[in-house]
Amino acid sequence: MIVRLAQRIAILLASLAVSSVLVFAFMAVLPGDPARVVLGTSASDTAVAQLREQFGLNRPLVEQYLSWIHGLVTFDPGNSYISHAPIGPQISDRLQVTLWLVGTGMVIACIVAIPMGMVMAVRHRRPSGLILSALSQIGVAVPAFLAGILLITVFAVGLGWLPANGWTPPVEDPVLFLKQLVLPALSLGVVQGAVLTRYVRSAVLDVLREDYLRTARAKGLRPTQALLRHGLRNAAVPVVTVLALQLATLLVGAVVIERVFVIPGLGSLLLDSVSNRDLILVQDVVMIIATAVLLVNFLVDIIYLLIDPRLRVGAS
Amino acid sequence: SGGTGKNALNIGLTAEPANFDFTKTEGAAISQALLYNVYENLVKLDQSGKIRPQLATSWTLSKDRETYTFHLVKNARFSNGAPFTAEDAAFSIGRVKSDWTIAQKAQMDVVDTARAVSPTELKVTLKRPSNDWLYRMTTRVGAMFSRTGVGKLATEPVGTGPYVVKKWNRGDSITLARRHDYWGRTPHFASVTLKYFKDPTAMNNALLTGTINVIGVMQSPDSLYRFENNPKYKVIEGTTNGEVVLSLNNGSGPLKNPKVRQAVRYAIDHKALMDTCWAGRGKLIGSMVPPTDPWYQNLTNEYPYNRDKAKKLLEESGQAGRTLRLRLPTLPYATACGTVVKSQLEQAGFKVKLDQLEFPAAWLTTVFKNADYDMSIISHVEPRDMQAVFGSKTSYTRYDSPEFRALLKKADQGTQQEQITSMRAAARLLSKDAAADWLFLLPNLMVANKDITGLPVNTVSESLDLTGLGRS
Amino acid sequence: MAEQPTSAPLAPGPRTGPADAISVRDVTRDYRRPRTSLRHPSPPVHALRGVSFAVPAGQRFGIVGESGCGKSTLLRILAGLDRPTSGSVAIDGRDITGLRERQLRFVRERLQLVFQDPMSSLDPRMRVGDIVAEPLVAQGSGNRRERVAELLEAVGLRADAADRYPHQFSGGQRQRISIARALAPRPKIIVADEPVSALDVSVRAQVLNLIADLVDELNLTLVFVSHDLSVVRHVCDRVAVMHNGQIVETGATEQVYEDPQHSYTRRLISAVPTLGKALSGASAADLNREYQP
Amino acid sequence: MNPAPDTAPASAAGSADSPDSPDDVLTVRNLDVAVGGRKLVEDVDFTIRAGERVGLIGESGSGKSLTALSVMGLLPEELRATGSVRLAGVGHDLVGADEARMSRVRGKEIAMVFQEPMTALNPTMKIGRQIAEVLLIHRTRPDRASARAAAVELLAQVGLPDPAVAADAYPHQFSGGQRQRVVLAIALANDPALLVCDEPTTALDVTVQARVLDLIVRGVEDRRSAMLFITHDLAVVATACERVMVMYGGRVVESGPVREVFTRPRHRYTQGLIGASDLTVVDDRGRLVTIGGSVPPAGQFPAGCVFRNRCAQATEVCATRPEWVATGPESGYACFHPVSESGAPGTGTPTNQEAGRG
Amino acid sequence: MSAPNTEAAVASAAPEGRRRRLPVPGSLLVGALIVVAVLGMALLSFVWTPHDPTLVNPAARLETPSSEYWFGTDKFGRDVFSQIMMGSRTTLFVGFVAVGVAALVGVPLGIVAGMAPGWFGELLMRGNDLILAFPALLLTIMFSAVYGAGTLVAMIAIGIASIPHFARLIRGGTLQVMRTEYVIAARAAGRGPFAIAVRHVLPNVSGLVIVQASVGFAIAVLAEAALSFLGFGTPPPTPSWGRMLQESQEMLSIAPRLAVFPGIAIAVAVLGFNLLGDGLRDRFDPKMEDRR
Ligand SMILES: Nc1ncnc2c1ncn2[C@@H]1O[C@H](COP(=O)(O)OP(=O)(O)OP(=O)(O)O)[C@@H](O)[C@H]1O
Ligand SMILES: Nc1ncnc2c1ncn2[C@@H]1O[C@H](COP(=O)(O)OP(=O)(O)OP(=O)(O)O)[C@@H](O)[C@H]1O
Ligand SMILES: [Mg+2]
Ligand SMILES: [Mg+2]
Repeated sequence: MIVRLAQRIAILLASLAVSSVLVFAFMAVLPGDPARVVLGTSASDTAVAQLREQFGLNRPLVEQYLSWIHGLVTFDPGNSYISHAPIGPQISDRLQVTLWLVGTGMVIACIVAIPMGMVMAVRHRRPSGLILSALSQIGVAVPAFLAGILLITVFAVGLGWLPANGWTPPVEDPVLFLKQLVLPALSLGVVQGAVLTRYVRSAVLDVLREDYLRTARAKGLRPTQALLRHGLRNAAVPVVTVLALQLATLLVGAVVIERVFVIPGLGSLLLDSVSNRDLILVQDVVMIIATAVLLVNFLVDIIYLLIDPRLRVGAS
Repeated sequence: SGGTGKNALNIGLTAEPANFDFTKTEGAAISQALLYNVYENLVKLDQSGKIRPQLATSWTLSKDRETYTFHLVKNARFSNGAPFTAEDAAFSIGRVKSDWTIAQKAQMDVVDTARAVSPTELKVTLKRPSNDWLYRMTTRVGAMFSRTGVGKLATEPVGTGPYVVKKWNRGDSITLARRHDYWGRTPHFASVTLKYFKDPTAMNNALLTGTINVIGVMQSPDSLYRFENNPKYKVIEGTTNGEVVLSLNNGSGPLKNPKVRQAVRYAIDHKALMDTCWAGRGKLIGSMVPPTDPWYQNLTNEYPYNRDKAKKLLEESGQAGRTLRLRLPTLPYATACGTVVKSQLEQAGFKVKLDQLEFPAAWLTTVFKNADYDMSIISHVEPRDMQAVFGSKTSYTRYDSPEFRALLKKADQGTQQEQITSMRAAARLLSKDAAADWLFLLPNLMVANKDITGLPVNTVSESLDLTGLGRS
Repeated sequence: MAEQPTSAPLAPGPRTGPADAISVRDVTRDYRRPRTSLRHPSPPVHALRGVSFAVPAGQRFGIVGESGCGKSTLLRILAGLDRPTSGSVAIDGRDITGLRERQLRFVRERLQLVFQDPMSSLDPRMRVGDIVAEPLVAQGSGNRRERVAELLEAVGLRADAADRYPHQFSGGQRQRISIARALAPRPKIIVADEPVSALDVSVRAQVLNLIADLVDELNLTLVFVSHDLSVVRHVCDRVAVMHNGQIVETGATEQVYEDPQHSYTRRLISAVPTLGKALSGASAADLNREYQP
Repeated sequence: MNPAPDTAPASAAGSADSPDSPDDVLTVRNLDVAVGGRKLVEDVDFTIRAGERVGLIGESGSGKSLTALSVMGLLPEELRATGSVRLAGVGHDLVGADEARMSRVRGKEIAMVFQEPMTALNPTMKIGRQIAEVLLIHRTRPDRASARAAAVELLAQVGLPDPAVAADAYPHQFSGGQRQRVVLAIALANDPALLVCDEPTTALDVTVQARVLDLIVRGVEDRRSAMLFITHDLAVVATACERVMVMYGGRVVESGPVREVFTRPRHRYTQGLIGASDLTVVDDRGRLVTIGGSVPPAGQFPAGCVFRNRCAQATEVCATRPEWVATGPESGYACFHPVSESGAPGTGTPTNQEAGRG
Repeated sequence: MSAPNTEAAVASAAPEGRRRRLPVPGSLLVGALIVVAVLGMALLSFVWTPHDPTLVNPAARLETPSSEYWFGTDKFGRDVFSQIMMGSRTTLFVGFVAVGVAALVGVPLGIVAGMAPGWFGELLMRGNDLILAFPALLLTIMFSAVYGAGTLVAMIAIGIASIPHFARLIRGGTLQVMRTEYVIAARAAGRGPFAIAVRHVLPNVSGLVIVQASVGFAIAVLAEAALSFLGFGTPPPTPSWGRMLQESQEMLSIAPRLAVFPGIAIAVAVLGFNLLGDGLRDRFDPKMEDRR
């Protein structure tokens, strides 16, 4: 187990290193000189040269890379070229927003998907299961932003129950925060939940046909008991994989929902900084996202180890 | 996250500033938020486009029309506590030449010296007479900075205006707070939040659900019906400085041929275009001059819609088979108009290839800087921008006419009457040469809760002036 | 059935005569396991520890042993599909250890395999004809259709079976297809890895008969692997008993069966249930007798 | 082609008319298993008494597992069983009983050992808990601690070395034979009245098979449990059981005491099986005795005698369904052309019928 | 007497034992029908649409559905039905590009990684996992920044982001195939690695590829819609369902049909591909055979 853990950590670190090089290299080939972007189209060449000097863009790439990494690991990525504001707090604010949104969305998705998927699997031949299955198929087919627009039209503009958009940090006004969170989290949750439902169903169906579930019933467990006691843990592996993938995708993917609900999340920050050519910010955001995704994958690996003892080679 | 209560106002806008430093950052977003609100000028434009005193109580112009003497207010203070003096004014004017990097800095080139005569008296000597200069003093290049407050312009603007920037939730909103120590008349709202929306529908929804009180810039005129028949809202419709220009590349490609450019102008049915892409809101002007400028004239009949003539001209030009690249910025009006322009041009026998360039970065580099395009659509929102867009052969239209430049020069240096005549002649020349096609003038479309007062009917300056707003 | 009087050569290695179809000399094979400790590398798994034997041409040679004793590893090495960690293997007198894939062609022509699982040893997406012809294609020989028909005929299937897919056949029929494929390149040696363990008793008899007939008719050398000594006894002349990666006993099958020398062999023999034993009163406990400490 | 109920074969146990004796643990009557309209198992009748070990043999696809699963009430959803399966001490019929009732019976009154030891255990649960669970479900042990102690005891009984350590290990840490013993421990935990074993040793090597067989037999003997033992290996069944039923095409074609059936088979199918499984008997050309052809897929067995398309003796009459011929209190067969009483196994009529090489 | 028996068993072409093929499952049929319909619509749009889908006609703005305009017209007076028809081309285009990129790279990668022994295969998979660190939208945004926004760029980005899913799945399949005895048999027959990859591995993982491709199609269609919504998708005036939906937003309360038609089109197409994928999975996965 410890060996496995050490392996995973080593892989995580190596992946982080490689992705940082990738990100840096990508930014280096991105057309557009940051200095020129900052100074505008009519800036003189001397002014540009001066600013390049100031940004340190004239140093060798390796040096630039190292100082960038240094900034990241010391949690002091410096200031943006464009807004001149410190990058650290910007990213952490946006990350918080996105994590709230995506986190709540995924919780809703799980609440929807896990029981639904199980019911669908257990009753996969009966009408109730087929109806749920059809519903989830339709849920999967709806673009998330369309769900968002529909929710706004009905619950905000139509009924006036909830705000149509906006974002308030929970510390400022918890009630407003919750009100504003409901609709976007719901649109994410329902759509992601529909996707997840399909995977839960499929995983549970797989498990239902496992011999050990028959053994469990032969012991005298009722089918649902057998599924709950013996099936869920085993069905969890594929479901956790999908959850992690969804989580990773949504760090940027939620931008569509952020756009519909005017929420300043990480994805929006990325889009804005790309369109502003705020390259250092883009680079940092991309790296943060890559790190988050790699961390999620790492955690998933650990969860696998916890779920499935077969993966812990050398346990005894 | 805007303020609430009677003393707070939330305004929905579209383009968020990248930072607060308009001395180094292009674009209209910063001045829209800060000018007249956080920064003040010696002189400002009123709603009708007249130049009015602001930090200067009065001013005189010498006989040779080269020296301005400004008398300044006594009790103005910057938000960093420093008093505003003529020294600051001279510093601010001098700084444009030395420190600014944006294109507009050229507008101060005409200044020879700016000198503080006394703490309340400023003398500015021009190199030559210029009608335009005083007008430019109402724009961002005329903004007054504190000598001790220019260290962090990008994040901490320091001005003499009635508001200070209280908070900036990047990507979301800017909150301005009323100053207690403002020298002039205190504005009504203690706190104004400018909320930025990328999506027009989201902005509409925000007003409908009470998140904002005002839609400052309505980007989806087709959805106005949601407010027009609703007693809770009022809709304000006026003019702006934003001429939606179908810019043509006069310097290279098929459109170097005047016949092709003329054919383009004949091929476009402006009325139909405005009806379809901007819900018929806006004004057909046919030139680069909005009605709020003194030299406005209706030139819409210069090239009346005539598809046959367009076809004929295109035929004659010998360029008929060539494809025109219509390279649009990713902006709602440009996308909408581009769709119509393409369809109309194709009906007149043109071949048009449309592509979108991300605005601002990609479009600015490709079209605006490198002029790598045949046609584009952009609204030139800067005031009095004929010179900027067509006045130099390096501008992205690549329009190169000595005659036009002479007219502009004459207008700048002559009397007021001469200015008006020359500007009219210049506008007519542009139109005749088909240097571009002017699709229509963007309307000033605002929607607000019924009780909000003081919203400007026409947008004449770069600033969204908050000082006159109130609640009935 | 040229029974060569080779004595049981345990060590120091078999006498290899020119007539030996297969000779294996002191072969070991270690597998690496994934690390389980940070400090120490995992101990290697010794799948084979110094295995030596020789099979004269035309002999039917059996290998018995329980699961995990290294039988499959040994066969893979014989077929040139895996390399021994040390030791050497010669096929028809030619050393194949350390040869490259391209140089192994003569092994492919001379030695073919039949596998245990009739389900997984046939590619479900290939037609039977293509499956049988695969060794021919690989070796670039022509006139395939006729040869395939001939082979199918030889294993008791109709020629039109060539156009069907494996799942359309029963387990026994599939094993016949597998045998037909092995015969395709006219090999002199057939190596069968538990070819009947997955079959019903009734089908087992059919397949064993088929193998015996073919070996006789074509004068093949047969290496036959099983965990069931009674099957080997029926098929083979000589047998080697494997245990823990080693050969613990070799000898003529009847002799080993009637008079096992090694305790493990005795255990193996006693564990095989037979009708005869059962009807004469052997209980389950009797089968397991050798296991009682 | 199905006979009317009154002409249905008498009980394979030969005691159709007598009331079930008090000693009977399992009584199966007229068991049918069908999918859609297709019958996979038909008219199966038998009884198992306390302490009796009964074998069920037949080739793959002959319906052995379905019979066992019907008894357990664990048939796949799409299959439907009809008929009657009664277990002594259980007030209701097991066929058609709901899950709640069945779950009280399973694991307590009847237990089952499955073929695949590799997959029959939950890979993510320690085996000690998997054994303790069956004790806790049926409240045989009051609490976790005592259930665990009992589990360790059971592991010791099935001969796992170091049972206390083994209880804390996961299934993948054991070999196939060891796992099969764990499964056996689970099955025996509550001293079931009936133990059903579906090919418990088919996946194992001969040596391991011997150990597991021994354990099973001793386990049921110690508990005086009844046992239904399924296999296709005649020698195994002869070793482990006292009585045997031969199944083919979803029907029981012959049954009787092991010695009787295996020394004097009456049904041609039984005769074929015995011949084919004996590796010591060869014909003059050194070839083993076989049954020609192969088992047809479910639903494609011929009408009448299910074996007739592989039977060398088949005649016109075999197109009608053969009657059950009782030859003793517990034995009988269903064949129009039975082997004569004196016929010895492996000799006589069945010959090598393999196509092409005959 | 004896021979016909065996032959009868062969001739009956009877699947052995439990491996029964179900009749075509419902989802497969429905999915295939929808996909064929979308395909047909796209093909038809090359030769015929009721109106020119890009023709702006101010005289016919916001017409309600009629015999002239089946689905009505939009604010530019363009025929909605014609746009839906032509939009199906975009939909298929994005699917083909995204799935094509993903499959063309992912399948060989998965096969090589599955066939290469030891550390090399492991390394390939680690590299492959690294792509997962860059989610589809992130790649799209980054690519658009370099190459400019456009459907092709966006879909290539989405394709690249889907490579790991293909590669992982195919590697899993390949490992399974490589463990089968028919691969050992092929090696013993003298087949080289390339022949084994092409003749044994590829056909046996093709089921996985097809299933994943149909799911990938659905994902690409949704992604295109989302990107069009953000302004990264198909540039106007080329019709795309996603952009139609986005353009319809401001008209939502006076002309909801403008959202309804493309919305339904997207949902139905996605549904079609998903159902097709599910159906194919049921057909290709022997484990799933008794499941509907
Ligand atoms: N690739 C491998 N890596 C590590 N260990 C292996 C590998 N292949 C085989 N082994 C080990 O080598 C030993 C011998 O394996 P082999 O497959 O030759 O046995 P076998 O006698 O054929 O068994 P079976 O009858 O189960 O096929 C076993 O302990 C097995 O676990
Ligand atoms: N769920 C099912 N649906 C349809 N047919 C089935 C199902 N399960 C089993 N069958 C068929 O029923 C017949 C009998 O199956 P059963 O599993 O009882 O055979 P068996 O005698 O146990 O064979 P084996 O020795 O292979 O285990 C087979 O032909 C099989 O194909
Ligand atoms: Mg083996
Ligand atoms: Mg079975």
